[in-house]
Amino acid sequence: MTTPIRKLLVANRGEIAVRIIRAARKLGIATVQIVSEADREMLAARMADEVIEIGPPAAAKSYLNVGNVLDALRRSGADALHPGYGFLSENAQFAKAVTDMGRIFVGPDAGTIERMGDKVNARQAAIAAGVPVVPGSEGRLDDARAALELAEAIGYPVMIKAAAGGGGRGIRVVRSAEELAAAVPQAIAEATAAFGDGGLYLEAYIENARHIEVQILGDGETVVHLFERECSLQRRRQKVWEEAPAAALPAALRAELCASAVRLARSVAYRGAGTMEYLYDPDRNAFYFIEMNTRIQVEHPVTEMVTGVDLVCEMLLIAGGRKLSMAQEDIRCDGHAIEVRINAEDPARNFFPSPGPIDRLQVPSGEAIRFDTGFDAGSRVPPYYDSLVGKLIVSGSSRALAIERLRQALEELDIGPVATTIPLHRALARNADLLDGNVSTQWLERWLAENALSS
Amino acid sequence: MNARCITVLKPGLETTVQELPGRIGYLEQGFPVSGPFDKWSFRQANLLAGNPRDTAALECQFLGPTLRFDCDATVAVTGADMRPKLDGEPAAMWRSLPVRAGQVLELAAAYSGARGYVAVSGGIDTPVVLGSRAVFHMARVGGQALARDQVLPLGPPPSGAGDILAVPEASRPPFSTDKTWQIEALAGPNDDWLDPASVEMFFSADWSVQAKSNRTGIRLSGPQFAFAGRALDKSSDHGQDPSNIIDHGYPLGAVNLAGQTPIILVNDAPSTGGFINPFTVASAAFWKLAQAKPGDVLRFRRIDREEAGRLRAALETVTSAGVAVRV
Amino acid sequence: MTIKTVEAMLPGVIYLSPSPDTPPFKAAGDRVAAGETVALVEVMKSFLPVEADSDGTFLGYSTETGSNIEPGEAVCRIEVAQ
Amino acid sequence: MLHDTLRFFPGGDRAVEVELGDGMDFTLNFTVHRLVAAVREAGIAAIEDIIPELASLQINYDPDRISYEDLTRAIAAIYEEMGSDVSGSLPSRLVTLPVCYFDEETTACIEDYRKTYPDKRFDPDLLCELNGLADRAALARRHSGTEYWVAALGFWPGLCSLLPLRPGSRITAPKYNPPRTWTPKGAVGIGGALCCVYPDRTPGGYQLIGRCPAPIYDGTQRLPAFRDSLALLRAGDRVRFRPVTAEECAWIDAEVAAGRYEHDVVEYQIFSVDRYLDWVKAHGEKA
Repeated sequence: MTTPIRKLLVANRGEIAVRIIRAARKLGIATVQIVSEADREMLAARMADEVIEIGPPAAAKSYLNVGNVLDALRRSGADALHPGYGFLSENAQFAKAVTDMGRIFVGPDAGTIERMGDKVNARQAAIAAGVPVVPGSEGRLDDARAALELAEAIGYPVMIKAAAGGGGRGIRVVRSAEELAAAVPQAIAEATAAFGDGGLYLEAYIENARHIEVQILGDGETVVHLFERECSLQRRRQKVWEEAPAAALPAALRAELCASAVRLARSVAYRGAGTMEYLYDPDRNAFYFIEMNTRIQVEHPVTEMVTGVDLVCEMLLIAGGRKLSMAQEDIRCDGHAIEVRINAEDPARNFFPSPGPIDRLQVPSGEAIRFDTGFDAGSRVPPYYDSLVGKLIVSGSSRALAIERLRQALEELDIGPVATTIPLHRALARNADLLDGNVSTQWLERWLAENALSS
Repeated sequence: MNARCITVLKPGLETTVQELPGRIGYLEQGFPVSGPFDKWSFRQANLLAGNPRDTAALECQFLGPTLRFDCDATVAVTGADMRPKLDGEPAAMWRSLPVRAGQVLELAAAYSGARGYVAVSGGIDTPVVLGSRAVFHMARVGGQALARDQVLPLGPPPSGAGDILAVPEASRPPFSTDKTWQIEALAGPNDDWLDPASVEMFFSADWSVQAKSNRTGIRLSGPQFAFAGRALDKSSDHGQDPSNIIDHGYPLGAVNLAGQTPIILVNDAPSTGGFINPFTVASAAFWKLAQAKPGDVLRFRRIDREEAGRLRAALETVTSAGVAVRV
Repeated sequence: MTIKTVEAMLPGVIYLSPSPDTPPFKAAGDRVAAGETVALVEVMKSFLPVEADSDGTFLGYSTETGSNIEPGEAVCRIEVAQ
Repeated sequence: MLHDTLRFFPGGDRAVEVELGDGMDFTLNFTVHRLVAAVREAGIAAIEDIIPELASLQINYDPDRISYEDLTRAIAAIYEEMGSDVSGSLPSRLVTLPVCYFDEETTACIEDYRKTYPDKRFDPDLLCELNGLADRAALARRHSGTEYWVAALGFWPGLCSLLPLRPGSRITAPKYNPPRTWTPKGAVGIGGALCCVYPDRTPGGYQLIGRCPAPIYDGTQRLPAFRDSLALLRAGDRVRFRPVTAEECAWIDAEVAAGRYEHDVVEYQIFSVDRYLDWVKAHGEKA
């Protein structure tokens, strides 16, 4: 396979930088790694063909500093830039600045990032493409009668929240018309006192929500899906454990879910790798689109494990102008894969970030085991960035076998003296609810509240 | 049986006893109203401790105190997150905490917000001065800020105390997460002393809270004001500066303009003086001023009296007894 | 050798010298003792000390005098001999 | 100068400023106090606090019991009924305060300020020059030769604004710029055309001429004069200053410290503005 890209600037750090460099090498592309002062010695910097330092440790002054990154791109002579995830990966102005310089931004164009990166716009696009969204009020509700009528139409339980609030503020769940009649005046008072605006939104409350997302690839004309992942195990909205495919999804619904993601991506002529995130409501047996990510995701390896497709290579090929090399019917989902995130956080101390030295890094090896990391023995986890040390990914012909393999691999995995979340994953891999696939997005926080972990 | 009291092991930063409605009826002799700065958090703390909502309790500022309970009691901590610990173990905020004699409640520095409240069943029973237990620390009216080893007497426990209650998150005051606060304010009494463009400017600019702010005033940094003819051409009795006016009463919440520095006059502010007050913060928005930290940005939203009334009614609802639910 | 960061406890305005016309509390290379004042935070017209929590060698300030600071933000770095 | 009608300026949702006129003179302030007395008399339950000031008053009210519109209508009606011609009488206590002119403590305070601001003229000298007085003795005579009207209290607990009642007794002075960081408790000062006694050790801006050893503020309510409040004076009282020697001043200090001092207060006097204005006319001057 060939691509017109000759030299690629890696505008990220840690494990995803390593992952991008590996994909670039496979395609014969030279690499330039940008580093902050704190990252001079990181693994990706040692692997890349060239290194450019772009500023002090603080991300705002280095990896998030648009001027410095663009300056590095200019100096490097690279003809393309891969933004990875996080940092500037979903910054539409940045993507535009890269293309304005005549370079390739590995991802969708700025217009698509802007449109699909905005939750409200993305929701509108989904509705237009016939993709279901969480049913709720279209605009503000200012009185109890309108709320009652709508709740009857949606079905209980429903959730009411302040129009002016944000971040989960002012949300209450009601299960009957009587409860709703009592709750609405109280919620209006709370919203008025808190925000000076008593307007409310009402929407279906999904009691046992599961987070399911669909991986898609598009070349601007054709769009394919690479099936779904489930990422219901979350702590403070951070995914902790991810699987492909989703264990609890009925087959008929899976086909419809994946088709809806393709439909939505096609409606915006999507180009690149992307992810449609959904909530699955097992009680209503329905799925609802919530948002789209216009970039590679941390958990992409589980999809790679079950489909055999190298997503980062595909991104680079599409960015280079190639059409998709595969048709939907070529893509198969075989077996089951699980990824767990190993973070430098101490689960015994309420996940306190614990940056520090990595003297020991023993990684299990073998068929169907993969460990993606940006560190090796002798490195330090710096305190300035996210705490991801590495991702352990295993697969098996069935979910049960994958879990069994994960359990063994976690026993062999040894990282220290820095504190990590390995003990959490060892405990989870033995948990009955998890083995039964009996979880929701609320499950992990509840479990953590009830179970003390020791490191 | 121990006396019902609390011993102050560490006083914190100007921790005071406050009570509602404050010192009413003495403004004409120069005594400020005082009382809790964030009434929302204060009342919810009392409800959780099983008290009537206006009972005397402690207001902590930026750095909380360490207190030893010399009797069994029900305690509640609300307001700024000072990460309370009971005998070294993290203790929950916004819910009733039963404590036993000898236990120690420790509050640290405020991570979110600026003012925390500690209510104890029975209330703090310091002497009433001019009708209130509220402390005006600067003039030592009603006592002064807590001191190490001070013993605070408690009132008799309320009947029916002992329920474990919590305030659901939706009913708590929402603290800014992006360092900006929307503050509802009304024009007047002296907006006619400013150039009309400066009146508009006040409601559109970003105003940053200075570190010199305290319970007497929230000092703001921001753009400059231009004055109206009335301020520039006046009798010498008013004083020389355009912002000078013949001494007059200062409304609570007034945005007082001394030269070019706006100071929002809050609970312990002077009752009168010789500077103009072009704007006044709505009474139901005071709690936000209490929780704004140095460097935070205030944006003022212009409202009328009718809307100020709706805000008061809403605040009344979220600080009424029904808001604390049994756990 | 480990490098320790001294963090602000309180929000406010940070001052790196005892008064406007005196030099900063510490300069790079100075010895620092645990409990020593390395900066002041102004809040509510009070000036509260920021104290070093261990003995060591002062490396430098991480903030500028007169700027706003939040609890948990870095004030300075100290190299601690173990 | 009185306005033709009252002017109302809302101060947020719980206060209203009622402006009667523009200027700083006795007749205007007397009308303010008559209106305050009449409003009190009317017994409007929703009123929580009234602050009489020089040319205006502020009313704090409970807006959930009375609307701004109803309140201002009621105040206007009371004013209408009262009539704006300056006549009538008010109960007014006469309080005599000892003052030790040019005492050590205030002198030390001025010197302390002059260490930082050496150009600051010594306060009594500045006052003599600005008011055409030959020497300090003349300044003390002018200051103590009149009764003062307690026009308002505010800014700090017990801090009073005193207007001289005797024509020709006016002493005027600019305020400190910048203000002092401290002032001795009991210091007597002049600023603009007003006189004040500092109730406590506070910052301040008036020019200092002496010290009053009899407290006008008692945070502990120890002395008998403070039975009802921590502050001695109320608006509408009258004050007279009695010069005392340093020796007598020290004796009063000791009596105060021992908790024995009894203030010289004549209760239940009635101040008749008609008779006062006649008296002023007889002195050939306008009040």
